Amino acid sequence: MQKKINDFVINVATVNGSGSQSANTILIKSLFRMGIPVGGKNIFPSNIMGLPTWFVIRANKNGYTCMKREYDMVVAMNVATVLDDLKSVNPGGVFLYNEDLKVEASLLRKDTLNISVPFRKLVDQATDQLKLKKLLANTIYVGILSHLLDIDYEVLISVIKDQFADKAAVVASNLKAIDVGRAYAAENLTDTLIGDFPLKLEKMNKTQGKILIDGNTAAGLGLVYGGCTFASWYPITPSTSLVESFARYANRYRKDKDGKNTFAIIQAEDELAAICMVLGAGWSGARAMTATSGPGLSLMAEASGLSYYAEIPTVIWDVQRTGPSTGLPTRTQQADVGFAAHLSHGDTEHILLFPATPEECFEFGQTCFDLAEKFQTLVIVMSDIDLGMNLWITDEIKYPTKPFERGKVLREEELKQMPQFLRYQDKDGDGIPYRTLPGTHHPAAGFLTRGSGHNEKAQYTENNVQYQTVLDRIVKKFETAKKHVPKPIIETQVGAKVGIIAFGSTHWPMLEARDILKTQGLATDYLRLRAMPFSPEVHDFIKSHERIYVVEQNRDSQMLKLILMEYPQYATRLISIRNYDGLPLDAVRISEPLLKLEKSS
Amino acid sequence: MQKKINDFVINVATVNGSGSQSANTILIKSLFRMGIPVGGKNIFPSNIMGLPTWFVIRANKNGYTCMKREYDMVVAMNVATVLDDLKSVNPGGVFLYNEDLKVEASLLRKDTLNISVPFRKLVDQATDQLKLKKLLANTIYVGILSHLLDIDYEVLISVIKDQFADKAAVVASNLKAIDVGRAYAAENLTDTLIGDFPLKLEKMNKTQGKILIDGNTAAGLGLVYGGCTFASWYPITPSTSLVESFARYANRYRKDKDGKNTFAIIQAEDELAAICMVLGAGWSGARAMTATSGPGLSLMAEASGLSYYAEIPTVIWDVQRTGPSTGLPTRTQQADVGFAAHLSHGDTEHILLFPATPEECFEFGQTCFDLAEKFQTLVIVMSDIDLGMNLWITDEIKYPTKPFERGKVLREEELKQMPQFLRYQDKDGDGIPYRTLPGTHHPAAGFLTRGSGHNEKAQYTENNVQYQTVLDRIVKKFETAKKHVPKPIIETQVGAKVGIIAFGSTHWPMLEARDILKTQGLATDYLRLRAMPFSPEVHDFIKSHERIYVVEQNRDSQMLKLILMEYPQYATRLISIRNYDGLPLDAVRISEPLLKLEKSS
Amino acid sequence: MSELEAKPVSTNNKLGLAKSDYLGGKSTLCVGCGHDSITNSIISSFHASNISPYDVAKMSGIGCSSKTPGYFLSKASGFNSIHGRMAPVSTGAKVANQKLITLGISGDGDTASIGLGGFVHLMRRNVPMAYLVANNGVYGLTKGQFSATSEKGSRSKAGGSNPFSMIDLCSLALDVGCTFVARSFSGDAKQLVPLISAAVKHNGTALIDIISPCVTYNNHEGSTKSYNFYKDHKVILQELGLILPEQEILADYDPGSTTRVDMPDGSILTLKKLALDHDVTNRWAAQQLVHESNSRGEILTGLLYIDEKSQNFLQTLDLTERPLSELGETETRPSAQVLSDIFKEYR
Amino acid sequence: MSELEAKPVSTNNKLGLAKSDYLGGKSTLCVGCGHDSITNSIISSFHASNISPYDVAKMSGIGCSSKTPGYFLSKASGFNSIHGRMAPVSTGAKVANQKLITLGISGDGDTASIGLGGFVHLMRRNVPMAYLVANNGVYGLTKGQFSATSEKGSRSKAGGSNPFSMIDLCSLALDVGCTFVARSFSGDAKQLVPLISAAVKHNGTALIDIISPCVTYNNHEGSTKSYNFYKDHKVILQELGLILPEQEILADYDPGSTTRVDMPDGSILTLKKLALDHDVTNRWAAQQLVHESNSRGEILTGLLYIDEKSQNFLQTLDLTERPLSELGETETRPSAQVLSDIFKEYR
Ligand SMILES: Cc1ncc(C[n+]2csc(CCOP(=O)(O)OP(=O)(O)O)c2C)c(N)n1
Ligand SMILES: Cc1ncc(C[n+]2csc(CCOP(=O)(O)OP(=O)(O)O)c2C)c(N)n1
Ligand code: SF4
Ligand code: SF4
Ligand SMILES: [Mg+2]
Ligand SMILES: [Mg+2]
Repeated sequence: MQKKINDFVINVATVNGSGSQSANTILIKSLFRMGIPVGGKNIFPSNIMGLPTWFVIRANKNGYTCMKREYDMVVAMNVATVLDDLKSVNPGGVFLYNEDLKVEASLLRKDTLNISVPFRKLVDQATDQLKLKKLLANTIYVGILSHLLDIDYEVLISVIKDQFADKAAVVASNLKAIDVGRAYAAENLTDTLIGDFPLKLEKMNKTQGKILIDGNTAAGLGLVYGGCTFASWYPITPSTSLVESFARYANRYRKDKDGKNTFAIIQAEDELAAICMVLGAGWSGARAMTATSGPGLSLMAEASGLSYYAEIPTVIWDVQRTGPSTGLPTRTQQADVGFAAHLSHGDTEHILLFPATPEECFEFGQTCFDLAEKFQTLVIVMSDIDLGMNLWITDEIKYPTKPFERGKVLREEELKQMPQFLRYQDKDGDGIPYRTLPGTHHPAAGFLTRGSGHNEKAQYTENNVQYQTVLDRIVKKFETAKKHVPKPIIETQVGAKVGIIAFGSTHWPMLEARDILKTQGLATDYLRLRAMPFSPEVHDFIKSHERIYVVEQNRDSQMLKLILMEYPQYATRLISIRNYDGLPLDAVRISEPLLKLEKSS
Repeated sequence: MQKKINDFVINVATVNGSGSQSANTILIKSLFRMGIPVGGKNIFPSNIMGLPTWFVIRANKNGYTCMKREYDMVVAMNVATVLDDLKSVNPGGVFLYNEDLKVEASLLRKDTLNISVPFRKLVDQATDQLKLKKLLANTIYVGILSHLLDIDYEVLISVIKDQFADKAAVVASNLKAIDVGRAYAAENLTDTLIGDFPLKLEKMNKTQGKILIDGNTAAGLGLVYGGCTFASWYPITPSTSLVESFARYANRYRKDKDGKNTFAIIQAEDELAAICMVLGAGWSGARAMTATSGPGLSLMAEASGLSYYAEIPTVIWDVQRTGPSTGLPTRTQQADVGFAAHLSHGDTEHILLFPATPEECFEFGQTCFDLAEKFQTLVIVMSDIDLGMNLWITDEIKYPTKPFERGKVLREEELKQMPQFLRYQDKDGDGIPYRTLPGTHHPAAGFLTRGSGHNEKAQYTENNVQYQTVLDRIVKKFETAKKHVPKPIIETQVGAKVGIIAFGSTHWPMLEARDILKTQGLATDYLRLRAMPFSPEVHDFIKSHERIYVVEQNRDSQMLKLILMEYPQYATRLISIRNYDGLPLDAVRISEPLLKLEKSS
Repeated sequence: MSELEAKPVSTNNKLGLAKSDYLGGKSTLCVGCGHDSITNSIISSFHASNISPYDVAKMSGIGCSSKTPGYFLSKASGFNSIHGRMAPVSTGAKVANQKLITLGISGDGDTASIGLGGFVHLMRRNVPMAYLVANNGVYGLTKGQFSATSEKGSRSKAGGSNPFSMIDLCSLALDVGCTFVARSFSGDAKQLVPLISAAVKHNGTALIDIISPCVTYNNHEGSTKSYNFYKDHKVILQELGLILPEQEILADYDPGSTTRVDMPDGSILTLKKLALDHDVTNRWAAQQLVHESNSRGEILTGLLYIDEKSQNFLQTLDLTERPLSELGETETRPSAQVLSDIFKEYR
Repeated sequence: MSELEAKPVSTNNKLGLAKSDYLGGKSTLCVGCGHDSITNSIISSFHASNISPYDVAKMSGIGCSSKTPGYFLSKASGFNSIHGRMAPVSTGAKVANQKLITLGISGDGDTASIGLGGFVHLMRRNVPMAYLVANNGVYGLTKGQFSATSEKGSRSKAGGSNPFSMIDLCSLALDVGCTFVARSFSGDAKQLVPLISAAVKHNGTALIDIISPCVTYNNHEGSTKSYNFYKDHKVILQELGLILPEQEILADYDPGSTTRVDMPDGSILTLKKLALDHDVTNRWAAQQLVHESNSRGEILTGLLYIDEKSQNFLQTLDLTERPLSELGETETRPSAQVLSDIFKEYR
């Protein structure tokens, strides 16, 4: 049998709280350091200890590292899911399971290579310390896999040493466990004893200049470099790790010469407070943000309208999870986009950004403030769990050199030159008014910001004409914004008549799906949305394709509808492809329905 | 000069808190009792005392009683707005102003009949009591108008007596003031002295079998008759008077034989609590509602998603005001519809009802619960200030005889007959599951309601297939709902190629606008939406017209977009007409743009 | 749960139900989590109090603590609502069906941060329900951030020190008019079981602030909500007993050292003085006691305050006897005559 | 406003500003509304304290009370935000620019109902700002519903009686760690002006709960927040004085009857005993005092508690000296080297 080399998927099924995460990180990092493109999906429960969790590692020499739901190998360590896990193995794949789970032999499949490992015994060899046993069982499967798959031993050791950098004892016990696993495998899991092992890794050089990082970590770093000085948030999965990343790096690298902080991070009492603190800080002139997920976004609705109407720079990072309501807090979806676009009662509109890669998460860490301050409005960055919390290979991020855009802020000096200052006037014809910050020492600077009706002078009004003048100007401001938000990225193929629009974490399976489609003879052009309001390029793309597939991760075709509202003239060209079951999107869930729809079109 | 008889608009400009409201009510009621179709618009400030307020009375023999912004007469009692008020009079109209405002004669218009009245002097004649003086100034202008316009004296007296029913002293002082006004007018405001007075009222019989009522009062009554047993709300203009109406009538007519209440009304600590109380009560099985306006609706977003996903009967009455944010709390708009339709993060959808008349406000007082309980979901009734707080002529409401629909609730007896009960299963193929209420004495009855992932058995799940099964069934439920929500009302004209869609308070100016259009040679068909999701009739209407004008009171064409999302195939037929300056919509703001658009089409 | 499962459940209560009839699903909390002990005490209390699970509404918000309604009384209905909203959801549920015996369990994050407004206003209204807070000083489910009930200066697992004033739920409850205020410890079933039983019988809102250690995020040295800290700093105010109406007055009830409180259903709550003299009917004395005890670094547990004479929310609302949820056209729709009378006003 | 406009504004303060430089727009509140008197006292205080209006941030929520920032210090910036959110908006504004002298004015509805959570957590954090509540016991702007600060049993204009426990903002503030707690009356400028001045100087959150009658909805017989009720039930705790750093110690300062509190800017707050002995540095004594006084049916006004030694929120955050709002690339963007160092972790 031909072995699959550098092209397979392993799913490790464990119990959460058992410490498997660090073992899985060792596995995936080892592959990365071997130069093999790799991706990791952490399918974890909304719970602290005892519920099923899976870690899916995909090695792919061609660089397809997104989700793939067909597993070439399953490592089954969880008695609660072992039978389902068994079913999830590809025919011809490997089912390696813990002997202690006592899977009845009769239940084992004929079309898989079944490997039973006596973990308890092996753990006893690896350590005497009771409290380490559970943990080291995980390291032992790493050892076994490293042997079976041919993970470079040097690399593996280096990863373990780096992982537990300061703790020599931990390194030692893990190395011991690795060796126990490897020794067991070498002795008992040879091809002669168990049959041909079908998977194999080989060193490559495809990860040079790259890093393996999740979107939330990159976003936190991006905020550090993007000049974020104020973050207020209420803990909620999966946004917490974004703020934690900002906190970690800010605490290290954002001290002034006296060791004082050039940032503030506030754990608010709820999301209503979190967004209101950001509004206050934005009003004072800081680059301020909050991070949240669905339920928190809902709670921010009222204040979002205030940001829009009083024109206060505000930033929300919404790391989307599966809704509605509490939903599946640890599963992914892109189902807040419709709600976010017009968050709040009344006529409102917000700038949305859609990062698709950790690199873009980093970049948008500055872009979000540049846009919020330039347009004096709310910017919502729409990430999701797949992007935010899973490990992605990304080019090492370039050092940002773009200066901050702080928008039209009038200081004392400028005010002195001006005959008058009207806070909500369209002075420049671009719909963007000027603002002053509190604390400005000039008689014209002060005004009372409010969410109630106001005229161009920022005075309270109930007058219908004055009210409408301000509201209409804001429309103009958003027209201007179309030309300044990040443009979509368009990739074409020769002869393509079909266009595809997608955004966010859908990007990665899309790359693979388009290659599949091409193999099947279907050339496609691809527009990746990066922002709303849509830039003119989106229009041109739709105009120039007969059929447009809008691929997204929600039930109700939310993005398709947003596109429809902007370009009703092309309504009949738009076709929806969706996945919304909470698992990260994979390529076949795009290519198969698309091909089917193409055939019937 | 020909007098305008039973067809003119009077605007009374006063200061709020001065007690003009009761004077204006006397005026409008008198016209009503004279059998003349009449409508009243209270354009009041978001303030308790001292800001400008206007009351616009329109008498129209043809029954057009909606807003008209061209005033045939202005009564100017407010020094702050007197010059603007002067501008607002139609050429040839009457400008009656308080002499004490000291309007410079040079500022008076040549093309209006200007009448100056020495109110202070007259008040002194009417009363010695200092604290009555301010109030009675208003009654005096009623007296003057009654003479000038020929208001039936008997009728006027009867109205005043009814208005101050229990208070003989108040009746007396008001009658005195009326007489002072009438006497002054009779003596000083004769045609010979001031010139031809151009307006005149004559008795008709067009208000028989009708009542004059605002939508909020009718809604409160409708809730009483609709079986509402639970109302929880947080005060907010303009929803407060709706709850007050419910409270007033419930306290009178909803006592059991021991004088105990068959209802509960709770002033909540905020809107988050209000909606959550309703959810709790709906879960327990009560017909429960809350009322609010824009900012409150925003605060209800999170819980709305819980209602949707956990499938709990819930009702919100959203009396819309001008947004965004705090906006103009006492001005009207229909700008929450887009937000309300998919309120909450994640994939959600709600049933919306759009009452257009006080009669319908009453009717929907039952319909909202029938639908909420039948479909186990959130129903949002979208009223607005114009409908809710202004006075409308409406047919006397028929006594409701339709039984309450309580939906698929399983009691102990039914459970006994069933092999099993699965809370979230589609047993009947209509997408509507069965529910039990807490307190049901049967072993199968109990389950844990939750907004987190659940399977058909109502068990917690993170399983992608089980999760999606439930979410997809809800889509089916809403498909079923399309056939059960109130159907649109369609009015056709011979030869019409143009269709118009509108909803809510837009209905009244629409009637007038269509007549104007017809006079101008344009026949139109008209569909008045009464609910979302849209029933099949909406589709058929759109399909059968070349151009569809969607008329609504918001900036962003929100309803047009909702229609677009449902029927993208007709995208290019939909044309938007909007008014959103906060004032009640009038006919010419529909007919003029429509004609213009027709000409260019 | 394992503890319970191990015990032979032999004795049936007055309803003929075994303790096993009060169990719930298997807990998915961490092994050793204080919340599981609260679950056990709830089971014991409801069994001992002869309450039919069918009559119970189990309410919660979101958090590890709010998951517990899944782990007891599986025959009862429950509502695991949204974060911080247990109080209003429960208010609605109870008012709509006053017959429901309403037991709420919330976390310190759920109650003292996002849910603070609802919590306070529930107590102001005196909605009849038992409100249990499983107080671990952290947000367990979101992995261990400090909550507002953490003491100033207490240490996080990562080593940080909490710089903010603590919200003492008992003191706060006393301040805003709560009519039953107690503190307990999740592991002290002897105290907790009668407290829960009394709370459920109480004529209004009954708060029990239960210190309930989070073994995963807040059970370390420097935490003031750990098992060890409790052990070293506990002061138990009274020995509690609950005598059901059908039971004989127990022999060892000594009026000298023991106070009795008559509960609305005829039960008697007995309080045998242990640590200190304290009059449980004196609200402000109770509040001072809490402050003093806190300032000595103690964890004072027991019944702090009780008032069985106050007017509860259902009484305030003056509700008809049948649950509102059961009212139909007959009870709620006034006559046609009434309607036409009403319209006279509008002509 | 009319009162002020009538007075000749002659004396300039240290900044050379006349009192008229501290005026705002014309009030649109009801004639006689207590809130307008608060406005006047704010104007007097800021003028007397030599604060430049340019340095001030005027914060509020929504309500009649929250409109007042429009009526004073029109040269200052202000933020009339949304209902119940003054506390978090102010927190953000102050943290982002610590140089702003932050004065918040809210209503009892704004603070004790919808804004309760934010109010409590602001005090827990000890955000430096003066937090004034214009407390009239009703929702003025929505036409007179009871608020949560209404006394149990107090009567509405329509005749109803409030059945719910009152939230006493001072007692609550003391309970959750507020470091400056005072009660006053809108009409008592003599007390209110120095209190506001001290609150603004205070090293943390300073609450002043100001009874401020609503003449339109809560000034009738049976109201406990009316002008008459105040007049008949007032007890004034101290006579307050504020000595600015540059002023001489006043001659009549008698250490026997007068306590002094040193404010962070070198000013001295003097408290001359009037009604009772009270140690303003004893938190729990202050709380008891409030309870006792309440139970006697009094309205006790004065400074109840002050602590100038606590750590405020800016100190907790350990902020750089320049306002965060002023930091640009130079101050916030770490080097390229740092970035590539960081990435080592991710390989
Ligand atoms: C609106 C909203 N915000 C945030 C969250 C995330 N969240 C879930 S549980 C929790 C805190 C739980 O803390 P606590 O109530 O103390 O319960 P514990 O887990 O400690 O028992 C938070 C913040 C949420 N579910 N909903
Ligand atoms: C979210 C929201 N809910 C309700 C309202 C309506 N509202 C405006 S002011 C107010 C209460 C004001 O009471 P208070 O704070 O005591 O101020 P007062 O008018 O008495 O000075 C309410 C409920 C609102 N503006 N926003
Ligand atoms: S994380 Fe803490 S609170 Fe949550 S289950 Fe584990 S021990 Fe309990
Ligand atoms: S209603 Fe009351 S609070 Fe509002 S302005 Fe008038 S007196 Fe003041
Ligand atoms: Mg907790
Ligand atoms: Mg108030």
